[in-house]
Amino acid sequence: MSNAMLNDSSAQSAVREIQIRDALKEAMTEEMVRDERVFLVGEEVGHYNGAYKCSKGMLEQFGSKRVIDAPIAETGFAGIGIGAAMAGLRPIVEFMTFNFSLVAIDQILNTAAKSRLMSAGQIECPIVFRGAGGAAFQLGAQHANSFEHFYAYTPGLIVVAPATPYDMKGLLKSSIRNDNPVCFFESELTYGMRGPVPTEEYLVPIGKADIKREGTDVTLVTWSKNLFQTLDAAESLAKEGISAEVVDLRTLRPLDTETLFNSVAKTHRCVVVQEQHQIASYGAFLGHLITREIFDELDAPVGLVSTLEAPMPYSKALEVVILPSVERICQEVRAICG
Amino acid sequence: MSNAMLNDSSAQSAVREIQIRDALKEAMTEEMVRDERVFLVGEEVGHYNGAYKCSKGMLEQFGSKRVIDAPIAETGFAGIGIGAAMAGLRPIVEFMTFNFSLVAIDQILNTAAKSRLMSAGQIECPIVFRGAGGAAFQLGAQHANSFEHFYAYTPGLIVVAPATPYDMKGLLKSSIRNDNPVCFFESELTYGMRGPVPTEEYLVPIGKADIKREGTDVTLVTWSKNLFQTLDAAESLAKEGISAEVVDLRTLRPLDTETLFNSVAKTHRCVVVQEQHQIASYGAFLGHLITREIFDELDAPVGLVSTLEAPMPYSKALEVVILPSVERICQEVRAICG
Amino acid sequence: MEHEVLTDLFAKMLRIRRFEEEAARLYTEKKIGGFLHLYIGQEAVAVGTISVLKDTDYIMTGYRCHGHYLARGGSARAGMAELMGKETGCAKGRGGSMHFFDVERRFMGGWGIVGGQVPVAAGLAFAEKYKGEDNIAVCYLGDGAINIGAFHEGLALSALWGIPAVFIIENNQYAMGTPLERTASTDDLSIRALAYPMARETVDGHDIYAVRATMHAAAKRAREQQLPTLIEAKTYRYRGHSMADPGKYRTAADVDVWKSRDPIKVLGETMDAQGMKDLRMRIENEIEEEIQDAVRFAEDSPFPAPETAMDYTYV
Amino acid sequence: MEHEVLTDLFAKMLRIRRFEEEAARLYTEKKIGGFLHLYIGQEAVAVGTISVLKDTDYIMTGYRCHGHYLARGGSARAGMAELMGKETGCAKGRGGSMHFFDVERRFMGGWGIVGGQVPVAAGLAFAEKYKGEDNIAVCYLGDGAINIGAFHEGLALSALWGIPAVFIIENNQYAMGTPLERTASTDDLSIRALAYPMARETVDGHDIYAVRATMHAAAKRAREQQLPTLIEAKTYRYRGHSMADPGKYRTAADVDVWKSRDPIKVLGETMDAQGMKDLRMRIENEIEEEIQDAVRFAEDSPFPAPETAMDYTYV
Ligand SMILES: Cc1ncc(C[n+]2csc(CCOP(=O)(O)OP(=O)(O)O)c2C)c(N)n1
Ligand SMILES: Cc1ncc(C[n+]2csc(CCOP(=O)(O)OP(=O)(O)O)c2C)c(N)n1
Ligand SMILES: [Mg+2]
Ligand SMILES: [Mg+2]
Repeated sequence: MSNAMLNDSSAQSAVREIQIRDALKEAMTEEMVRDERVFLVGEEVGHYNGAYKCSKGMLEQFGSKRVIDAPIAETGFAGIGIGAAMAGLRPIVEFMTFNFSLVAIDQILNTAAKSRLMSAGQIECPIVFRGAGGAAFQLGAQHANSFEHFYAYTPGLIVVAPATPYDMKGLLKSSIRNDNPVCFFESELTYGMRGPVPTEEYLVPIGKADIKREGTDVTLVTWSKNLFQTLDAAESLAKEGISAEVVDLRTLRPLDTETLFNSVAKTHRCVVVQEQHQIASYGAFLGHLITREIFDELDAPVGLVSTLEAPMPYSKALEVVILPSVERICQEVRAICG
Repeated sequence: MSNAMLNDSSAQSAVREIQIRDALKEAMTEEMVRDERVFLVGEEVGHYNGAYKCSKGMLEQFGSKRVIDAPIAETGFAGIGIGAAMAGLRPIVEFMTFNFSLVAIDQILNTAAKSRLMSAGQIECPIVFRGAGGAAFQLGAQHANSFEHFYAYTPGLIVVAPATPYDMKGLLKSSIRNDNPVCFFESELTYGMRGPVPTEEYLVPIGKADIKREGTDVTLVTWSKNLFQTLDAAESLAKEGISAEVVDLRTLRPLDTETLFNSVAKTHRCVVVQEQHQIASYGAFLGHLITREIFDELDAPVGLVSTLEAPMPYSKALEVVILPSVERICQEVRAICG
Repeated sequence: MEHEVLTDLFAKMLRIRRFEEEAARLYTEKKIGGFLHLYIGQEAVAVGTISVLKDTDYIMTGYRCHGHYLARGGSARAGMAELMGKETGCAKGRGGSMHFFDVERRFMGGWGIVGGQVPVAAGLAFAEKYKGEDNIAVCYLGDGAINIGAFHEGLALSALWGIPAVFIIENNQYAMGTPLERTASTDDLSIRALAYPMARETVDGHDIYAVRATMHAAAKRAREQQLPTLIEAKTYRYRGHSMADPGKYRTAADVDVWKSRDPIKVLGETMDAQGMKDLRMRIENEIEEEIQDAVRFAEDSPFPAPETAMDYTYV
Repeated sequence: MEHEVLTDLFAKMLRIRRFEEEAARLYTEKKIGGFLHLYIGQEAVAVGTISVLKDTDYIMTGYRCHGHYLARGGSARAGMAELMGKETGCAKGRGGSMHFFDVERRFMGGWGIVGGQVPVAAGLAFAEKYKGEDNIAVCYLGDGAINIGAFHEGLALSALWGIPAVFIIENNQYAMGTPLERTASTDDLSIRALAYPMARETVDGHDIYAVRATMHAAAKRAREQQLPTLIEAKTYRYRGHSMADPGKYRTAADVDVWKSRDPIKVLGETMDAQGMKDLRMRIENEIEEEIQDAVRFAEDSPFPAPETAMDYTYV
């Protein structure tokens, strides 16, 4: 995973290496200090310091008025967050993981996302829904869902899915300051991952992709933790003489088509890497969009590496088969470049 | 809409013209007569004869044991249906519209779809979730959702979205007999639409697309009620000298790639028409898949006509702008064929 | 004073009644599209409850929202224009009949997913408590909404967190074509509150004075003790579920039982008996003028420009 | 007779205890992956309730499911193999610790979305009533599950439709790191049943005879009167929420209070007092052998073949 760090375009002076969970905590803490209206609600966020320790110490610092342990009632506390946002607060609603956002998804898609248009701008809903998306190790079928595309599909929502500690902090701060409802995706497997983060305050803008590795032969497009296996794939492809550029989208909605198209227009080949099934996925949409918009730039169809079309089995012997892998990425790149 | 009927490849002898609501009722009634284990549950399906009169007279015929009026508790009655299916029954769960399936979607994606794999085949879940999807006239933002792709994304589910009375009846019967969980999409706007349906019993197989109009210059791919505007578009394109073939997918999962690819391989051009937003949509997936699999057959990128990227405004002056139209279909076809 | 209250309540209820009777007419003339759910028969609930609230209290309800909007003082012109999908509507034609908004008056809308507004309304009250304001939120829902998860979660969290909200079940006896006995396993809907440490009340929704008294007490509990209340107001809708519903599931006689106690009729008679007949007739005329003006205003108003179809999607 | 029951209950509880102690050890040795939620401390609830059921009654629970699976007679070998993700597991390695299945014994799984199993279990009971069978369904859930919508909807419909189901809240005092007082606004969880026409019971989950009596009565109500019951069994988990949880939110002393009344210890002592010490020791040895054999079996079993990764997705 060191690649990610080496290639983190954002790495700069006065930096420390911190874990993603701490980058997230710093983002929330700084914004809560800055703005009284910001508060955090979710299961285990307070006394337990967060199921993944992303809010460690925040209860002590801000008290139970602003760091609120919620019962298991996602529709209830998501809905309360939405109402609070409509009334002028700026809630951060943590889903222990986005697997559990499904029992609250009606509130997010039908209330938060639509409230501004339905009221012709009378209502604003500045709220952040955050938590981990995707699979971890052997959590079984119900705890390995990727749902970021359900949210990215929905007009009215902003969807952010960063990978590195630097991007996590900078984008979470921007999300909290954004006046639209934002779904912010993290990854269980990378909360402990370290990377350079400046000591001074900074923001990463929503809607800007980032080139995490320069290359000339093929553009690899990805987001979230899959960035790291994609960078590893780029590394091994380099040994085969294939120079891969890696575009980290960071934001899924709005999509930074400029950075994406420029890269593909340069390499003329593209492979999307996603931890999603293929049908009606975000990656398939990218494949279509690139083809539709810059067809003449393409020397080959856009490749796609996805989760296989089955619910996630528990056994590690099967999980590795279902999930995208460095090897499958390399195969698809060879197929596209061959 | 007469096109649809004229070109209904299935039109045959001994037929009557009946409404879609009656085609659906016949399908459910025949299957309930045939199999004691089949029952219907949903809001207003009994005494009220269905919000859209799709179950007219069924309560009288089968009694309240098998035609069950449910309170407004979609998670509750969808979950009960799933449990009943696991215990050997074959429920038909009606959502008044699929807009309201969102409050029950966790049960469908996390329980019904995954139960067989999680139990390694010990559990089967033969259940049909049916109801109307998509927009009607001026129902506002919360009643105009298209969610068929959320279900089509999910391994373990079958997703059916027919357009004509003939296909509705034949596919609903096949869905009820299928041993997997099936999501069956209808359309509020076409329940009253008439078309030829044989008097004798018949089935339409799941997973087979149907060419509703033959053509040579471009393949128009669609499903559900958008078939009719697509056929109208094909008609007016014909006047411009563009011969469009219209592929009605009828089933979204599993996808009939053979029929689809053969048609595109013949016309070398393709435009997908969908009542969905673009990002992470089913139509964008089709665009990607066709390009990835038969790139060399394409003389142009796959076109896509979608719902615009905004929640549905109520005013008719705006609704027509947001939804796909014959004119927008023709424009996209001209762009692709130009 | 007592006279003023009486007059005011009569006028507010009649205004809603006439607004919707005109809306029904315009719907049959196809000048209004989509679903149209009339509040006719239930006016005493919205008018009675809202009449004892502070201007800074929040109100949220379901799709049967015209009555609450008007009772809160929403403009008849903007309401009628909204029904016709005009740019001058209370949601600039974006919301429609089910989704009226008047955020300036803290009327936070009409919402379409049954029960979905319950936790959201609790969130409005949560915010006021967070800010240290002594405003409350009032949430209206139908008898059909008591079985859905969002209702339970909203109430459970309101009780747990001491949220200053009042939840009012407008039990109009039917959820679409479904009479209560087929959906609620009890005819006392307020028992749903027994599952939580929360107050509960049942009130005759046709008795506007009783409605006011009940709401006053509940608002006080919420405001001063952060104790939420679940109120069941027993009422009746005279029309079908929506304009599309002929209401075959009940007889005219069933409806007449309630019409005979119609709160507008009752208050009108009281005014006459108290020698305010002239005042009553003047009020009726004023309201008639306001409604007819609203219809003309709506008809003369422009539709939103096509190029604005996607406006208001994002800030 | 009484002796046989005592012995049987003791053996079944000890079997669960030892199975999970071994599982914990194997987890620390990384032979088991994912989440591992131990039932240790709650054995009397699963064993007591299931011991009075018919073989044809259905059972469904949450992700803390080993105890119910074993109490129902599930194979220790298949259970241990499942934990290791082996082809010989009770779900062929597809389910894992949270998703045990033994459909032949009508153990319908281990489910992972809190409260999600409630309506589904009601559906199992619904089906038996539909078929005219006199089987019931028993659904287990945690104290953390009483605030979620699926719980409410499942109970509301069960009460309304007279579904022969029994819902058992295993109140082990914590939802992950959250003690009850922060999530339930009451310490009597059975009051949730007051919202519906439904029976309710509270029982000491460490008193296996009381558990049996309560379950027996509830099963009878469900079987004979189609009247569902909500039972709160007050119990305790000795270990953390899962192997990942050190359980810092409570002291060893807190745990010892419950351990001092440990049902396995209590029944073991009773056996000794009743002169069945030899029998007890024989049982302990037999169970030890069964568990060690299960571990060997699991370790020697093959992993599923990679090419079968997508099997069982569709019929
Ligand atoms: C979750 C959900 N399911 C179904 C519907 C469709 N629906 C709209 S109104 C209605 C009946 C509601 O009745 P009630 O709550 O009593 O309110 P009323 O119409 O009587 O005011 C139904 C089933 C919906 N809007 N939302
Ligand atoms: C809907 C949902 N939200 C959150 C979670 C994450 N989660 C898993 S177990 C758990 C605590 C449940 O506690 P309880 O119901 O008391 O059961 P116990 O673990 O004590 O047996 C939580 C929050 C989940 N699985 N499902
Ligand atoms: Mg009602
Ligand atoms: Mg617990």
